[in-house]
Amino acid sequence: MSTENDRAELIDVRPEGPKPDTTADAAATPDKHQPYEALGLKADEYAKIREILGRRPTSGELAMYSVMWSEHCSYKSSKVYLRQFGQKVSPAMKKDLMVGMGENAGVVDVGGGWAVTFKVESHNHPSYIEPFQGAATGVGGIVRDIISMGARPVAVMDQLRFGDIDAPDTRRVVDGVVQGISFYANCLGLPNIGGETYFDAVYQGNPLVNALAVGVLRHEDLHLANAKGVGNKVVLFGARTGGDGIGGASILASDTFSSGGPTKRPSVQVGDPFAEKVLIECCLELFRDELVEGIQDLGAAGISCATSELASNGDGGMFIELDDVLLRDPSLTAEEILMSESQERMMAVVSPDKLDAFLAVTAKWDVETSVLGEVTDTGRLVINWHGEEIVNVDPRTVAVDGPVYERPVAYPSWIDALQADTAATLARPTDPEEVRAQFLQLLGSPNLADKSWVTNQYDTYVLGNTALSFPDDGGMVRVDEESGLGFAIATDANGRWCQLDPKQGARLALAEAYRNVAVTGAVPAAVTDCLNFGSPEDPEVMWQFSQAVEGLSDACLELEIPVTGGNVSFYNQTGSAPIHPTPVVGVLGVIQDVAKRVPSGWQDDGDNIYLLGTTSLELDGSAWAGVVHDHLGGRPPAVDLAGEKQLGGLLAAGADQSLLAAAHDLSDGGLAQALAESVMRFGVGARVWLGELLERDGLDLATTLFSESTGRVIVSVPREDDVRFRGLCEGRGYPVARIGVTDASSRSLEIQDVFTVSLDELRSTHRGTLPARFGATIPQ
Amino acid sequence: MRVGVVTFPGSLDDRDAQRAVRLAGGTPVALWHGDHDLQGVEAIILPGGFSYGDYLRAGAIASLSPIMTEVVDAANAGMPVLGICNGFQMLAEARLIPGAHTRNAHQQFIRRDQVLRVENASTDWTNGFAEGQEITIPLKNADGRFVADAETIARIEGEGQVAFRYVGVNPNGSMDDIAGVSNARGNVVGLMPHPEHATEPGFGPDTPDAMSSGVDGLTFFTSVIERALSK
Amino acid sequence: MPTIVVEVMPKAELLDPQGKAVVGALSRLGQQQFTDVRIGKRFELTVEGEVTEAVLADVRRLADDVLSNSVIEDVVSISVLDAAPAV
Amino acid sequence: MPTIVVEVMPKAELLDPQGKAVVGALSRLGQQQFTDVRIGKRFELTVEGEVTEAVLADVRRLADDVLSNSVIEDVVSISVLDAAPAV
Ligand SMILES: Nc1ncnc2c1ncn2[C@@H]1O[C@H](COP(=O)(O)OP(=O)(O)O)[C@@H](O)[C@H]1O
Ligand SMILES: [Mg+2]
Repeated sequence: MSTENDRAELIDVRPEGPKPDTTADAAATPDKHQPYEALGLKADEYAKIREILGRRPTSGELAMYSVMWSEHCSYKSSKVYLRQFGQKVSPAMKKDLMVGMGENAGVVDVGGGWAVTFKVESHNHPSYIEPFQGAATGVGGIVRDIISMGARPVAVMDQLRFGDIDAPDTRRVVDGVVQGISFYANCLGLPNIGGETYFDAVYQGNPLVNALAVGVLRHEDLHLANAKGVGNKVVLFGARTGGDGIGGASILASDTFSSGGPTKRPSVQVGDPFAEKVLIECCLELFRDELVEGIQDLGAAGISCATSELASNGDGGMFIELDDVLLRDPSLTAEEILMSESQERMMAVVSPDKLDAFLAVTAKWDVETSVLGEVTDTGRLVINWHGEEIVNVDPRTVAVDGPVYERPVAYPSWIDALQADTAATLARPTDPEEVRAQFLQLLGSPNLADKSWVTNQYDTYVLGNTALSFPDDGGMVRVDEESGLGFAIATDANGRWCQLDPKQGARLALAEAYRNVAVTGAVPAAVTDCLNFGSPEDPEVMWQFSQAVEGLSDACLELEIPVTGGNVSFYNQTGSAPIHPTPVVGVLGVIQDVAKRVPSGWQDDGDNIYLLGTTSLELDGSAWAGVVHDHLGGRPPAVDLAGEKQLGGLLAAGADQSLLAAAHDLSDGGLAQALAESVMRFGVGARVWLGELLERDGLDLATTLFSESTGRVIVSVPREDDVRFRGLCEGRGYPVARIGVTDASSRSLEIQDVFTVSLDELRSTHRGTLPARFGATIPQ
Repeated sequence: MRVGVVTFPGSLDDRDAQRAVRLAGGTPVALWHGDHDLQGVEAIILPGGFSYGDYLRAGAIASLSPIMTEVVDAANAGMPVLGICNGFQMLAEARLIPGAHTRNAHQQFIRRDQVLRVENASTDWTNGFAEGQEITIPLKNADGRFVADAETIARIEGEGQVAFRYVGVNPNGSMDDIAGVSNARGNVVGLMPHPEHATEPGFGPDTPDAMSSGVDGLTFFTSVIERALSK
Repeated sequence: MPTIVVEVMPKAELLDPQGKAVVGALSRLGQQQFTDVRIGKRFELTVEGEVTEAVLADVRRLADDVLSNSVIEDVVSISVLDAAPAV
Repeated sequence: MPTIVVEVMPKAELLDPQGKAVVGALSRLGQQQFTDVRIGKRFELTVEGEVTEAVLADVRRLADDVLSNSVIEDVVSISVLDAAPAV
């Protein structure tokens, strides 16, 4: 279950006026007109509800079905594809998986009795309407998923896509989103350990704000959210229920933007990170003292979702007295209470003999609590309001057995022409001066420029366990202070490549995230994803989606790392123009001792610099083609997953034997960008020669510098470890070439016979871009 | 030495402060904001975070907490008290040190490794430093701009109550580049940067020697412990 | 120079976490008579010259477009300072 | 239920960076007639029961001790809502 609700649309969900519409009324007035369309339900879906119930739904039931059967909650368009993640698994992939897909978040055994849970989720549409609150509540929602597994949240990440950096509205969105994430996560005391920031006009009216949270737990602390044990109490605790976000989940995620209409309730939600911080500590204490059977977070579809999901996952029945919900606004109707998406709420199932102890803990934390009802064995979810029955449904029909669609799929009419338009024929510079100019143009371009304008607003230090964060390739956190056991996470998605070929693009996203984890010294272990696409009702978008899922699931099988959970966000489009398919892929890796971590930049003088992997002419969809030629066409680079695995093994061994002083993967901007970033990381310069490479790979200078071939990493190796490192490479048969040596005193990047750029010029070019648009910040 | 670390609702760096006390050789004691009990500790740390969400004014609501009565009494009786970031804000709100904090001049939350100059190396929390020594301590705050009226500034400057000053960059617009302040007696010290984040090799700020190896913050905690032992 | 006061409050339907925290603090101080607190903003704009109808029209527009965020806030009052209630 | 409004402004001697940023934004929008903007807070306290002199006395004290910090702020007005100026 996720928390996105997607549109600014405001609706009045009081179809029946203040008097509740009871199940008796529903039986008595079978033909009464119901506004199912305004709630986002299609005629056949409404008919299906009537068939399930054997009568018309009450307005409360209609509210519940409409939110729970929305695209966002039911995954009705994506379900048939997402199954592949569960099907394409080998025994090796299941070995360390304690909880797989389908729960609030997947859980991975990382050894030593420890487990890690992580998940990425979208909050795209709300973040366009009200960037600060939208992004803030996005963080809040994903963190609650992590808590509900019994884990302590330990880090967050954010994956952001904005419109053109120079478009008039971009600053509003960037400012609000970054401050919202900063405010909420900093206030929760969670270090931000990495993310992505991209600008592209395709995201203009539809920015992507994805948030990832990670939690840590001992094996014995694992909890699943379900309502087992007849007679157990159902308890709502946390913030009071108010009129925010009503209708969000379904209306908002179901249809395209329509402007205006009379407004009754605002659909934005206001986050209160302080309340959530207290809720985290309170939940952890409840788990620790074994006072709960299970805890479910309230996100999209609020109480409708929590009650129906808890009941479905348990003994099948639940009775709720809705009058006992503590309200912020007493004028709310029953339907509004059922749909409200007020933040910072949780629902627990508590055994009656533990209720007093439970209430003592919530009182200690000043968390308001009310007992709503109990678990039954009737197989029905029954909800009363003012003494009358307003809901009586089989909870599985609400939460589990929603509609499933096989939407029409069509091969995009435009894609052959796009793929035929290769970047290989674009003019490539040969003159060293021109190469230098293009190198700097790329370095300062919005997507390759320094992101510290963003990341300086995020706390990385809190909790004292952050071993790596920006600008390194992956974030790394220590889990066990005794042994140094830790995890690393990186996320990636290249929308341009996915536009050219969504299947290959998804494979590439996985390969890059995998490599970004491997360069830190960690061993990749599991995957989460957030699939951001246009409208599923557009057959060409549906084709892109099907291709991406197929590509990602196949690639996970090849790399033997399971998808443990994720999120789908559809309807990311403005009018009929969808965004580039943007499947954000996050890879989690494990490292036995974070002391052996490898940073992305050069640290010491006189280390040898090696390039692992080979380069081919792969400029299609590259940053070079986009920035220098404003070109997008052709086919994305090839990806050799067996090779990536081999490379990952080599890096893990190199890190474990402490042979690597630095390792940085090559991605956007190719070798040139990676070299520049390695210099800038700690301010240690280098001399680099490319002659041997040009000859070996048979390429020209510009291609060698700017091509985005995969499977490549530059590493620096202390002289004294040189022989052992070369031996390691030979033993593993991975292509390697020595391309330079670090030179601390030079304070510059010298590419012999091509150009020299001083550290100062590199930094000023790289750092100036975002502050020039969004306001100066403190120099770093 | 038993050093109390008070946890308020919304405290975030309380565990880090406890770890720092341990690394310095002391015994951390967790204190709860709602109690009236200092559990016999010999020094107190008010840790960083966003107590009560920093709503109203940073540190304001926490400064009204039950335990603050005891903290104020203990401070006035000479017990060493260190307020870090949010704790600094609480000390100011509780009037244990002069001045107040407002929103950063540039309006944003900022995190950076900050160079500080030790201006007063005689307080309970700074006696392990040399006067004029430059140290690097992580800074992270949104409401870190230290302000006071001209008279107060003149007084604390004149009486050596400015404990730390920002060097190179003033990250929040604080008056006179003031990063940390003590009371007249020198047992109560507040500062915006976070010394507890520069106490463990591998998790501190970068130094010219190696990444994340900065441990300049450890001296705050050893200062108070060693002075207590030498008494 | 004259001062125009613009007052902006969070929308009544939306959660006001700040206000909530203050109600809690007041009640812990024994002040239970306050059932709700909401915290908004007060802008004081100093105007060069006279406060004409045109200036007021400008302020009304700016109050909606710049000083407040209509998604989450309402402009509750615009007044010229002299007309403000006394302390 | 009656509402008491407490208004707090940053002290005039202190720089108000947020206000300064708004002056800048207004002037970029071509609104140069505003020479200064200062941003303070407006508290709306909902009171259970009648607003007696005793309640007002409580509010005055809380305004000074809790709702504002006299090092940086002044309480500029306390009023009962009905007496507030109209929009
Ligand atoms: N929005 C963000 N939040 C946190 N970290 C970010 C964000 N955007 C970029 N970063 C960090 O900045 C660094 C550079 O980003 P990027 O060039 O996209 O990395 P890569 O090419 O390795 O995927 C990385 O450490 C990344 O985690
Ligand atoms: Mg990378």
